Parts: sequence; C-alpha cells; structure tokens
Amino acid sequence: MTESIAAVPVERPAAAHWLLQLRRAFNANATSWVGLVVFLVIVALALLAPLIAPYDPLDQDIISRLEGPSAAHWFGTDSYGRDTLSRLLWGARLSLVIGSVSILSAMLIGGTIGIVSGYVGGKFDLVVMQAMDVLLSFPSLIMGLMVVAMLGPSMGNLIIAIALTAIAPFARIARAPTIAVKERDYIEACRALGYSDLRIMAVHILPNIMAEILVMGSLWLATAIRTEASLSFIGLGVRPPVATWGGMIREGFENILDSAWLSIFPSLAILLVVFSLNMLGDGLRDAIDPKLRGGE
Amino acid sequence: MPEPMLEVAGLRKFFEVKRGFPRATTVTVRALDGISFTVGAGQSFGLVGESGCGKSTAGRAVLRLIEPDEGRVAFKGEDVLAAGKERLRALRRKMQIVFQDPYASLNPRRMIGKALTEPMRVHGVGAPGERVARAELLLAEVGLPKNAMTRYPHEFSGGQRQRIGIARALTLEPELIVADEPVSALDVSIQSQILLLLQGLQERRRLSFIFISHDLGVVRYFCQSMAVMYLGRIVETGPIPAIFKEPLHPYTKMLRDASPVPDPTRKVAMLRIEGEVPSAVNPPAGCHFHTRCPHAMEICRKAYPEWTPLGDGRGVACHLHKV
Amino acid sequence: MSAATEAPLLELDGLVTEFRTGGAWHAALRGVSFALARNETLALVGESGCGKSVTALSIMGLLPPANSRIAAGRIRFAGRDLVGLSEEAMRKLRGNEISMIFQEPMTSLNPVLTVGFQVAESLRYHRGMEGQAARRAALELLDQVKIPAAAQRFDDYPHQFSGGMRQRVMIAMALACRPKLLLADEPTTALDVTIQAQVLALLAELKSAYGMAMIFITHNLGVVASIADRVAVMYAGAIVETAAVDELFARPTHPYTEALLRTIPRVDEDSAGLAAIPGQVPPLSAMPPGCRFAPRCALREAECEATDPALAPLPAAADHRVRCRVRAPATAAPRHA
Amino acid sequence: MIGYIVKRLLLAVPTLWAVLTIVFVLARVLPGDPAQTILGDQATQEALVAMRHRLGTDKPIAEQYADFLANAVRGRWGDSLVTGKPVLEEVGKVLPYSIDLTVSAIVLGALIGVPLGTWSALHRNAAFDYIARLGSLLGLSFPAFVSAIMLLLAFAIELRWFPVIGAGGSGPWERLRAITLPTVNLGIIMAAYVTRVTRSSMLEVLGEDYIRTARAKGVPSRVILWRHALRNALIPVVTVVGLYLGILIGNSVLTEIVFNRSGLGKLIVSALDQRDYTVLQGMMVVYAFAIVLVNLLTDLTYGFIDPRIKRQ
Repeated sequence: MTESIAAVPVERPAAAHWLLQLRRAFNANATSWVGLVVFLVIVALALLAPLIAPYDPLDQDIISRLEGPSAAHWFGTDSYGRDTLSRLLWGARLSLVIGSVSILSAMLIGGTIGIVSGYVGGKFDLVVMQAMDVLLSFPSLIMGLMVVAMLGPSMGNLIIAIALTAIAPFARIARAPTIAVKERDYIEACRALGYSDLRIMAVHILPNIMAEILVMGSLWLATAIRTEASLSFIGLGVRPPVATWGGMIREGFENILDSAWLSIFPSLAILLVVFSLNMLGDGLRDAIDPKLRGGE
Repeated sequence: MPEPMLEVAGLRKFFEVKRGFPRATTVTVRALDGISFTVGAGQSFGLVGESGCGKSTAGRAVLRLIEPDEGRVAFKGEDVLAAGKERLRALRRKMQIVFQDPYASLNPRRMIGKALTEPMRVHGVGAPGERVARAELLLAEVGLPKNAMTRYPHEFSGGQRQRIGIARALTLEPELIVADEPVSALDVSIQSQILLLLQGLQERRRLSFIFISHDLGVVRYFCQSMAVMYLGRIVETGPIPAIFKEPLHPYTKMLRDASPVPDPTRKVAMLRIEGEVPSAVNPPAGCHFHTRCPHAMEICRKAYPEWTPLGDGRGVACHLHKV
Repeated sequence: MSAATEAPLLELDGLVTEFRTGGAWHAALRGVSFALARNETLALVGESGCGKSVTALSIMGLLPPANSRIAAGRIRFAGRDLVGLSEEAMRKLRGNEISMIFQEPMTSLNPVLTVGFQVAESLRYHRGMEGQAARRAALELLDQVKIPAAAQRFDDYPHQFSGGMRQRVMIAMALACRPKLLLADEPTTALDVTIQAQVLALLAELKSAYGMAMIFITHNLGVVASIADRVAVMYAGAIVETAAVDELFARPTHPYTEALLRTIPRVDEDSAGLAAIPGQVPPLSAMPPGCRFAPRCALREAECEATDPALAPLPAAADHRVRCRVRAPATAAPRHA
Repeated sequence: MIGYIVKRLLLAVPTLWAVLTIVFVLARVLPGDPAQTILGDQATQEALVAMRHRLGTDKPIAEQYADFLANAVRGRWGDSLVTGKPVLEEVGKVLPYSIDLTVSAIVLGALIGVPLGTWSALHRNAAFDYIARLGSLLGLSFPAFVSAIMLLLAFAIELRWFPVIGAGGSGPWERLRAITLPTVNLGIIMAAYVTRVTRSSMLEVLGEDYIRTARAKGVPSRVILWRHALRNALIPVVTVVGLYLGILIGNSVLTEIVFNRSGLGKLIVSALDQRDYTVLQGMMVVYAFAIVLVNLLTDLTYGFIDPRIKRQ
C-alpha cells in the first residue's frame, strides 16, 4: 500500500484504559468530585481518630452524663458520660472497615461468578443465576439479620453477613456487561485467534467492565455502611461498649424524649458518609453508562 | 480448478429459540440446512444472500466459532470439525476472520500494538522484539503508520479500524480468511480503499477468501466464484462471469436485477411481487422460494428441488433446471 | 411540464446549520441552496457526515435545540420562510404539508402502540378525524402501501412486522395527510435489495399518484440513478455538484463525483479498474480552508487549498452546476468565507 | 393467561424449595436448643427429652428435613416456642399491618417519583433537574431508621401531629394517623428510587427514533409525552419497583421498630431475641414467598405494558 496516513484524527474522546475512563468520568461530573472529597475527609478523620479524638471513646464519666453540646464536649455525652464526638470518630473506623472489606469480598466473589457465568452461558449460566435468584429472594436486611443471629455479632461475622447480601447483586452487576461485551466481534476475534477462555475473560472482558464494577462498588459501599448501621441499630452490631454509629443511635433513641442530640449526631454522620458515596458513584455511573452517553 | 483449500459438505446448524408470552414455544431456526461448497487455493469465494439467509452463520460454522450440528469441513484435507483442542488451536492460525463492524471488532481498552502482538505471544511466535517489528510491518502493509502501535481504537476512523482488523487477522500468517461483510459498514469512498487493500493482500500472500456479502457488485468485483443462499440453503453456485451472465435460479436473477446500478438508463427492476418475506424459522414447504418466485409451478410447492450439478463448477437447486 | 416556470415548492437559500461540540459552534451546512419544483424528486447524495440528513432535519425543524441552530439562510416552503417559525406553526406543517421517513424502520415505530393507531394519528391531529372515520382512512392508507391483509393487521404491533413492512407503515403514516413534500432519509438503506426494489417502486408510484415533491437522501448512487429527477452531490456540508440525473451520470464533473462513481463495483459489468479516494472526510471541527475536497483531490492546485470556490454553472449546461475552480474555471471567482 | 400464571408458579417451586432448605439449615445451626429455650434453664433432663420428642428435634436430621418440607407445604409451620400459638396465626395477626404499610408506601413512592422523574427529565440540566437529582440522591442515602427518627422527632415529638407509638386504636382515623408517618418514611425513600429510574429511562426514551417520528408527524408535545414516551419509560420503572421490594421489606423492619408499630418486622426482631426458631422459619418462608409473588406480578405487568412480550 503506497498510501500513507499521516494524521490520525480523533473522532470522539473515549477513554482507553479503565483508569482513564474513571478519571474522565470524574471530570465530566462535579458531584463525583464533591462526593470523593467529602468521603476522603471522612476516611482521613477515621484514620486519625486515635490522634484527634478528644477523649477515649470508652471512658465513662458518671458526673457529666447526658450533657448537651458544650465547649468540652462538642457533640455532648451519652448516658455513661462518654464523649459523643470521640465515639463518632472511632465508630467511623468500624463502619468503614466493615463496609469496605465486605464489599471488596463481595465484588471479588460475586464479580467472578458473574463474569464466568455470563461468559460460559447456556445451562451453566441458567443454574448459577437461579442460585443467585434464591439468594436475592431473601430481603438483604433479613438475610443479614439471620446470618448475624446465627454466627453471633462480631466484626468478622458482620463482614460475612453483609458480604453475603452483596454477592448476588455483584454477580448480576458483572454478568450483564459481560454478556453485552461477549457479543461484540472482538471477543469472537479472540476466539478465532485461539485465545484461552481464561485469557479472554481476564484480559479482554474484565478491563471493559472494570469501571462499571468499581462504580457500582462505591454505591454498594454506601449500602453496606447503611446495612451495618441498621444491624447495629437493631442490636446485632459489634457488641457494646465498642462505639458503632448504629449502636449510638440505638442508645440515643432510648433517650429520645430528653436527649435528642444523642441520636442526631450519629444519624448525620451516617447520612454524610452514605450521601458522599452516593454522590461519588452516581455521578460516575451517569458518565460511564453507555445508554446515556451514546455507544462505545 | 485449483486444488481445494476448503471443502464444506452438508453443513447444518439449527438454533432453538424460545418465543412468546404468556406461553413460550420453542421454535427451530434452520440457519444452515445442509450447505456444501468448495474454496480453491488462492481463490475468493463469495457467499451471497439477504439478511437471515445464514451466510454469516456459515462463515462462523466453518471456523467453529459456532459449532455446527452436522456436516464436514475439511481444511487442506484435515477434518476441522473433528479436531481436538490442540489441533483446533493450530488450525486457527491458518483460518482467520475479518468482521463487518469496525467499531465492534477492536477491544476499546487495548492498544493497537498489544492487539497485534498478542496473537503471536499466545501462539509462541517469535521473540518479543520480533513481534513488535512484525506488527509494525503489518501496519505498514495495511497502510497505517508505525505510531498507530501506541494508540487506542477510538483514535481511528472506521476505515482505519477496518485496516487494523485486517492486520490482526494476518498476524498468524493465515491461508484462509473469512471476510464477513468487510466493507458493508463503510462509506463508499472507504469501501473501495478496503477492497483494493484486500485484493493486494490476496495477490501478494496467495490468500483464500470466503467473502460474505449482500452486495452483488462487491462480490462480482472481488470473487472468482460464488454461492447464493436463501433461507439456510445454497440455491445456486458457480463461477462469477457465468452466474452474472446467465443466472439460472430465479432468486439469483431477482437479486441481480434488484441491485441498483449507477446508470439512469438501467433503473432497478421494480418488483411487482409483494408480501412478507418468509424467515428461516418456518420456511415454506417445497422450494423455500416458491412464495416469491415468478415461475413457481405446482411441484415447487411440494418438493424441495434436488441439487443439479451442471458442469464447469455450476450447480442449481431449481425445478426449472432439472437434468 | 410547466413545473419549470412555476414558483418552486421549496427553496433553500444559503442555509447554514451549526452544531455545538466541545463548546464551539461548527457549521454542518455551509450555505446550502437549491430549489425544488412540485412533483420533482431531488436526490441528496453523499457520504456520512456530508450534511444530507442535517438538511432534511433543518427543513423539518427537528434539529435538537440544545446543541444545534440555523445560523443563516432561508427555507422558503410554499411561499413561507420556515426559519424562525414558531414550534406550533411548524408542528402544524409537519406530517401535514411536509412529511419525513427515516432510515431505521425497526426503531422508528413506537413499540407499545398499534400500527393502525400510529397511522391514524396524523389524521387525528391535522384533520381532526376520530374513531371510525380515522380508522377507515388509516386502513385505506395501509392498503395503498400494499400491506397484505391490512384489516387484520391494523391492530398489530410493530414488532410483528418485518423491516420492509414497517417501512411501508412509515410511508403510510407520512402520506396520511397528502403532504406536498416528502423527505425520505435513506429509507431503503436498512433493507435487503429485493425489498429495497419494492419500496423504491412503491415510493415512485405513490409520488406520482399524490403529486408530491420528494427529497430522497441516500449514499447509494445506484438508488439515485433509479429514483431521482435531479441530483445534488454533497461533500463536507455543501453541494459540490448538481444536475439533472441523466446529465450528472453522463458527465460527472466535480472531481469528487467523478471519483465516487469510479469507486463503485458494478453489478452489471466487470469493473476493471476500481479507484479509491485517498484519505477520509475531514471532521466538522477540522475543516481545511479553501476547497474542502482539495486534500483528497487528484486535480488539486495550490490555489484550491486557499480559496473556497462557489457553485457555478457549466458553460455548456446552465442547469449543471459545479463547485470547483479547476473544472468550472470560468466562473470561479475568488470568494473568501 | 391463567395457564401462564400456573406455569410461572410452578417455575417458582424450585426457588421455594431452595429457600425452605436454606431456612431449615439456618434454623438447625442457630445456636441454642429449642427445647431448652422453651423450658428455661431449670428444666430437668427428662422434661428436655420429652420436649425434644414433642418438637421432633430428636429424630434423625433427614427425617426432620422431610417432615419440615411436608409441613411447610401444608401450612403447618408449628407453634411458636414462646407463645405456644401456631406460627401461621402469629404471622397472620401482624401480616395485614405490614401489607397496609408496604402497599401505601409503594403507592406514595410511585405517585411522587414518576411525575418528579418525568419533570426532571424534561428539564434536563435545568435548576429543577439538579435539585431533583440531588434531593433524590439524598433521599436514598437515608438509612430508614435515621429518617424515621427524624420524622418522629419533628412531627410526633415536637409538633405532636401524630402519635409517638403504635399502629393506633380501632377507628379508621386513628389508624390513618398511625400509618401516616411510617408511610411517609418508606414512601419518600422509595420515591427517591423511582424518581431516578423514571428520569434516566425517560431521557433514554425521549432520544428514541420513534419519538422523532411522532414529532415528524406533528403530534403535539403533550401527547408525545403521555402517550408515546411515558408508557415506554415505565417499563424499567416496574423492574425497579419489583427489585425494590427487598429493600422495602428491610426498611419496614426498621420503620416498625422506630414507630413501635406491629408488623412482620417487629415480629422477626422479637423472634430473633427470643430464639423462637419456628416463627423465624415461618417468616423466612413468608418473605421468600412475597418476593416470588412480586416477581410474578412484575412479569405480568410487563406483559400489559409491553406488547412485544404479550404476543408473538
């Protein structure tokens, strides 16, 4: 061929690597930035809790119990006279650890199930998805409730319980785009070139659905933190006296008629974390969703 | 006739599809209903027909991208359908595919250089340095600059992507390429660029092609012989000049006369035959084409016409042409 | 025919339509002008991105308002300028005096409404027809576009029809109010050739029966030869050549038209030398100065890359106009955009 | 249609069987001996053996499993270990409260969410759209017990418009007053979901070719919205309402606790507290059944909205 093509015109800015795809999604959406910054601030506060918490979260002070917000106790004290702010900071660590570990495991397990099931297809897919449907036919909070009740309330068990509720959703989240990608010609080209199934799934399908899974991960992290708080509120969280947000709200709720702030501050904390994660994930999802963007 | 590169005999593929609400019924799509053809070495064989006739399924069944139910595919005498995993991998180096849609045929998250060296890596061809050099040579061969290696697919136009797709198919030095409507998605001026490119490659590399297309003009230009498919079966086959000069099957003639020609003195035959086109789900009894055939006879409604070889590589399945 | 002496039904004058991409406005149409007589079929032909669909959507007033605008020019239809007409006034024209059919029959019909209902709808909003009267009229239309057993299929949904049949439904819908002008945007591109031939026949037949003018948009020069009275070849947002259909195919004069005709492998004869046009259509945001085709043109001269020529009549045939300073040099007065 | 429903219900049998099996396994691994739970710590060995015999927990596990399945199918879910009343009766007593609450929450959620989402889509990127998007995002960020506590604080404790606890007295007015805050709590969270789905689905539909066709026909934009767009846009909304039921059930547990309203949620929490495993079993089956039923309803709704599914 004598003809040479000197300039390669760029048709449409589409991100190539999934990391670039995510970065571009961020730039397309101011709310994701706000969400990310707020979330990172919360993470930093949680990490620094041992340094910045004004009091030990477990220190009881019978003299100053159920005090309202003051200069000494910005967010007041609970019925044992413990400092609410310190308990909030320490509680954040717990919520974030339980949420992220459980969602990462669910992402790994559910994602793998979804990719393999979608890629293999046929009867295998049918059976696997039927099994996922069985898991999904338990309302997630109820399932968490049962599992924690069965295993006993500890941090590890909470992680297991929450991960279990998220595996089936992640299997579905990963399966749908896998099936869409599988239909594309370049996967057929891979097969025609004699690539192994494992290579096709890991090298050719995964990078194409990675951004989508991570974005859904941030939204599910929000759900996981909410679920952990809900379980603690019901009384199935990490056992007292450890500070958990849900548990703090539960204690506050018992004194709601006279000390409303006790439940209000942890409530706002949960709301802030969940809202920031939702802002982060939702904006990214809009930017990544091919339906709203118009094709690859 | 040169020695055959590929022989296909009695290839069959039925799909089961569930349809309907509230009560789903299973219907059988007779995508390939026993087709046979031969591709000579260094030849281009056109597979022609309208949407749903099974031509793409045929191309994929030959490569076992779709497993056929029945039939025989022999590549240089070797049985493709009987090949085990390892043999099949070896055969894949010899038989490749080029796709219609240049926007779907490249992995958007994979750099062109990776896409071109990966097949060699998987098949253990050459040292890493050599692979890059060979990929660059391939790019030059399809008319793209070296710097394309470090770019991603979205940085290229449709025509350029099609060139990359062709380069990828060439990485393993195949002898047969299934080209599935390789120019249909392209603009007219780009179409001819790609056709010329393929033609040059064929001459230089002595490639054989199964060229799948709905465009008779393109097939006439590119191929030496062709088969016309209708609802999962081949209705006519033969050398290009003979078929275009005198199509024997009424469907071939209809296709030819309906294809528009850039000449106002030869307007397309305005077909008077109306009505729904039958589908491969439920092909009409007898000759599948009888519902639209201007020459339909009583027998056409009852019996599917037998395949009639006519010499010179021609053959037809039509009651009008019984020997 | 007295069509030539009558006032044209549609007249585009220097139409400039712009799209906004990346914060800047880019012209998708750069001064498109043509006139269309009653009963005439004009084929707009060109490759993707040349502006042929944008022309039709500009006439219909169906451009997406968020990122497009008509920046200059006039669209005179039956004595009225459509540019700047209110949305309500345009709505009363659409489907009534000007109709349009689209390329994708599979997605152009509403999947949750019956075919009969969708055909009757134009009658309802433009003719005030309701109930049985609308049903009867719509049924008659479905008969006219030769839908077999139309009465039984009236209450069927689009997914129960094949592509060709859906395109017939689209045609019935477009013709319901006997429009004066039909815009057909690649109406046969998605169809198989034998179905394409049927639909082309139907369009030609209905056009003369209804006495409409038609703008037929296509990239297929073969289809143009079959259906058009007159042809306008578009490239990069402008008409580069226009002539009567016989004249254009007999004497293609613009280097683009000429090259395009030589890129088509023909069904009816052996194509000895297929030619390729090198390079590709430039994107909207990076149009070359001067003649837009110059970078790909075999006849390119230095001056071509500096000056954008105007559409000028050939000395031999006044009705054959070409935008090329090499091929139509006599009138190639320099004009800077 | 009836044939289809029967077939769909038959298809749900394997799901229900799997659910029952999981429930059985869970109940057996739950810590604590049911006999001990019933008789208390001071029970004699003889009494325990007798009780185990009565409960059937002394039989081989396979036999227990078979009994369990057979009884579950016949609606004999045993007696509550705490109250001694049949589980079916215990569940039946509170079920109407939960159904009342769930249905009214769904209705409220759809009534707010669909118009809000549609309006938001029509004014894409306008101020209203941003507010609606951010507002709905905030709405679905609320853990149901947090929003419930805030509603309780504001409207029951501060303003005293509504009772602080309970499902109310006997009169319809009292019942309405008692259900209002829980409904608002669940309905608003649901409305947030519905708004978002309606918006994105509406945006997608408005970009479809057939909407352009309708405009090209000269159909007034009001008619395009209601007749051409909305019905298509509602198809994904139905899916979300179906999927949302799982979340709704969880949220209603939390809501019932905060408002101290009787219902399945309160029942399951107290059953967990007291290790009343027969009640737990029964409730798991009820929940699973509800979800299977709603999936069926969702599918049937598709059939009515989308003719592509209805006929072939």
